Amino acid sequence: MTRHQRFEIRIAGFGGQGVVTIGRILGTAFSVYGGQNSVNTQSYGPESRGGACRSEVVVSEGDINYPYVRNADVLIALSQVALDTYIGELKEGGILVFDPDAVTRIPPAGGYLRYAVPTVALAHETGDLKYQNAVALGALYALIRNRIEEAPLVKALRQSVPPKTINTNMAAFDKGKRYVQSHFSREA
Amino acid sequence: MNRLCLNATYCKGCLICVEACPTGAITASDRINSKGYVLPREGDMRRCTGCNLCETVCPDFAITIETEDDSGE
Amino acid sequence: MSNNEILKPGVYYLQGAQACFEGAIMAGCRVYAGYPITPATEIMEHAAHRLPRLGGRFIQMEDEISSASVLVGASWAGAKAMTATSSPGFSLMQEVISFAIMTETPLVIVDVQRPGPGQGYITTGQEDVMQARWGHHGEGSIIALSPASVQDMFEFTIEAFNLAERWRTPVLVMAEETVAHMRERLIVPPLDTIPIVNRTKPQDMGIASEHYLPYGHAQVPPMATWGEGYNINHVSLVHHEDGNVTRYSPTVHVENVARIHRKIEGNVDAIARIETRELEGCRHVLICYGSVSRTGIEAVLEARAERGIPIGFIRLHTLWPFPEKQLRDLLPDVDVIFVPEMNLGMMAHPIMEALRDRCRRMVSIPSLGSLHSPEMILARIYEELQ
Amino acid sequence: MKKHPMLKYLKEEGPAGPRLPLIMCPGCGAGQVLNYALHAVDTLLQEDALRKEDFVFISGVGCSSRLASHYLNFDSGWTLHGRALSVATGALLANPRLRIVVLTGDGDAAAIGGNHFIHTCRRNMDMTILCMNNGLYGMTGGQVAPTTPIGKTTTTTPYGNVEDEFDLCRLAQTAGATYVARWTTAHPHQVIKSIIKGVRKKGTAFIEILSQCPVHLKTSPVEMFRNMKKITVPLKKSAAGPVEGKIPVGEFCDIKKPDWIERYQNIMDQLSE
Repeated sequence: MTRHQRFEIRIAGFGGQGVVTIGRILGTAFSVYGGQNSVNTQSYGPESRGGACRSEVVVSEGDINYPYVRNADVLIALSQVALDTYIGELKEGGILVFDPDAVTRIPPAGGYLRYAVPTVALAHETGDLKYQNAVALGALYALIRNRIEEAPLVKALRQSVPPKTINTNMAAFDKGKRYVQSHFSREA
Repeated sequence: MNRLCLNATYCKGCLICVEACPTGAITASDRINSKGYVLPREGDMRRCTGCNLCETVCPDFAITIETEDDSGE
Repeated sequence: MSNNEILKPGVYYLQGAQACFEGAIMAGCRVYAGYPITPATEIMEHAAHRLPRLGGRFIQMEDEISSASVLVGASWAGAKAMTATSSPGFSLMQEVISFAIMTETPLVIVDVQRPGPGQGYITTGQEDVMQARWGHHGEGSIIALSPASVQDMFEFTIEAFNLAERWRTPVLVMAEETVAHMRERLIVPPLDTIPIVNRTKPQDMGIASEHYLPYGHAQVPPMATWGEGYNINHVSLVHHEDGNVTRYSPTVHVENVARIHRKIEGNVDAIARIETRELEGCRHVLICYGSVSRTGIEAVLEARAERGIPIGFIRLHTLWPFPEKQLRDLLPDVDVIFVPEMNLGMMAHPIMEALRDRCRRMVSIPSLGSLHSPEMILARIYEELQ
Repeated sequence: MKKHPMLKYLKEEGPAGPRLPLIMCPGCGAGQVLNYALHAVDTLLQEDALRKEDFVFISGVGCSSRLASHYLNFDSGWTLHGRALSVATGALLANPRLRIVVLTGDGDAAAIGGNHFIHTCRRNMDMTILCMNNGLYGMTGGQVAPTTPIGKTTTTTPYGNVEDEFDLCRLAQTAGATYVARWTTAHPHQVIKSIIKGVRKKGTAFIEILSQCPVHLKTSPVEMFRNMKKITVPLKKSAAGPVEGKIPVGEFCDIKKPDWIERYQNIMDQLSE
């Protein structure tokens, strides 16, 4: 009974930042267009706005039994509370993407590969705060290119957002991707 | 002159207080706080009559007005 | 079913809640009545969106009691009907479930379990598994399935309708918030490969209305539909095979209720399903159900691979009727039985009763409000066996 | 810095840490209704011979009912969905002097609680019911409610609501409540006055408060608050007949009728002579 490697991504913030949508898009990209198994789950406080909210995607070549993150390879933190809550479960040397305008305190230990991406500012540049999650998705893609191609992600993104916002979402995705590519050296 | 007292922890930037203020004494600030909210701030407080409508309609018990006799005690 | 709104064969990435109702559509469900309750509302919202496109009807009722009651009326008028609720709503539906058992009314109730008692919380749980069996007043039995994946939510809902129609009984899908909210790949097979069962009607057996016994003819009586001239009187008072409730006698009472009971409890082999993995030569076994089985198999595989512990895995697909004989046939003799549940130990009791002379001891591993982590189960296994 | 005067009636924090800010979404009307209720109680405590311990807040389930629980520095009960009025009835039977304020919503009171709602009014049970009507189910994500206008799309009426809505005030009045009023969250002083009247009045006082749900109606709190005046019309102005597309607000009914406790007390008094 072979046991396959798991690749675990966690996105956290507060309700209304599109955290859940990122998870759904990633899962669709991996499992419908990317040929891998994935499980996407989400937590939600009773607060639908302003409360703790996280979305996770566990990816594997084989079956995925335990559906939740055990030892996250990637954490995207869009608020300080989110970082404080989940930084402890990010793998030693894991990838940490955060919004420097929202997240100001990061514990020194952990050896994380840190990527400060101003998702709120870049979203406003694209036209509206609601594109913050597409920016974050683009930034994430630039950091996990060895795990997934761009085409499945783009297909999943287009399929998961209201039709009239597809172009702006794509623009936001590109903004996030290019920001990472330009601000962080290639081998990061 | 009356002063605006705002609890920035409780306030969620709904700005109903600004809408309810009959004289436009308070207004929305121009920056977003760490939670992504736009908070109310003092506008032209000379217009404030101390009617307390802002305090009464606040959904989060976050705003109140300090009048002279409040602060004068 | 040429309606092009039906899900086409292929690969989808759906939430368990959506997969659940897509299964209902496949099974032929065309009436849904429900009431908002976290964490089951997504199923209702999907039904509201999908049903009118399929020539079906959706209604949001004023509460869970009326929602379940709608299913009874719809079923009697010939429709396959379903609702989905969560634990507090499930409590409210118990009287109607009892009613559906006695009147032998096919219907499906999905219970997306959350912690209790009271408001409890809105996350996941398995605290209704005894209520599923014993929540309704009176004797009689019930069928309850336990899905653990998005694919299960699709397939078990189809199975639930088939069982309801086949055995003329209410069927429960004891889901959990974990599985209802999880998104995973759903593979829809070619439609003609999906078995669909419809209730036997008196016409199918050549029984004319004047000879029709609504509760007779067979252990699973054929069921007439309103509006087809069979003058069927649905009654839930103790009754004769023809529905007569006035000529009461203790023997009639026993025959009536015992038949309904035996109809389910006497056909466990045809109804209940168990999944096993790594059982050969195992000295210990982990028995679980629902989403906990996902942590269970992860822990079993790790315990075997990392520490060579001879532990097998059994997953109950069906909670009720409880597959006691099947369990006994599987386990001649083991040392320790581990039973992880998202409650303080419920299915542990029938499991213990079934295997009391087949094991040294049983270890219940409780978790309330969240799914066990693999570490949590492994810690107990290592602690007990090392 | 001066604190909001009604904070003295809230438990800002406890041994397990802070309880505020309130869990409600930004601009939700429920917080305003609580603010108005506390202003009313504040006045009653000053003007009437009432003590804080005489007041009990009872709520059902939903956004409307979420605030009576661990936020209030009062006796309070967060009961089952739709059952607040029955729990309140029980409290009255045990101690008729209690001044009961029920926080409920359109779904909680008129859907799952509908049966208890009409019977409580029929019995004229002495309590003040604050029914926050936001026209949908907020806590569960924006489903249709018995107060959702016909034609409206919600998550469970994706193609438009096919059902007519209740007029909660007519319902309460017809069922027997002796004080019935409707205001909106944009009528703070009127709401406070009605609550004071309701608490002082023997019998069932039903006060419907149209309340905004910015998140599920996808409209800014300010716009919704501003609209409250536009979508309503004072009752006096609509006496001649309903004003198209405007919801009448005001006092629908203010009559005297012995309440349940008083009638039952007569029997108890006779039996004890």
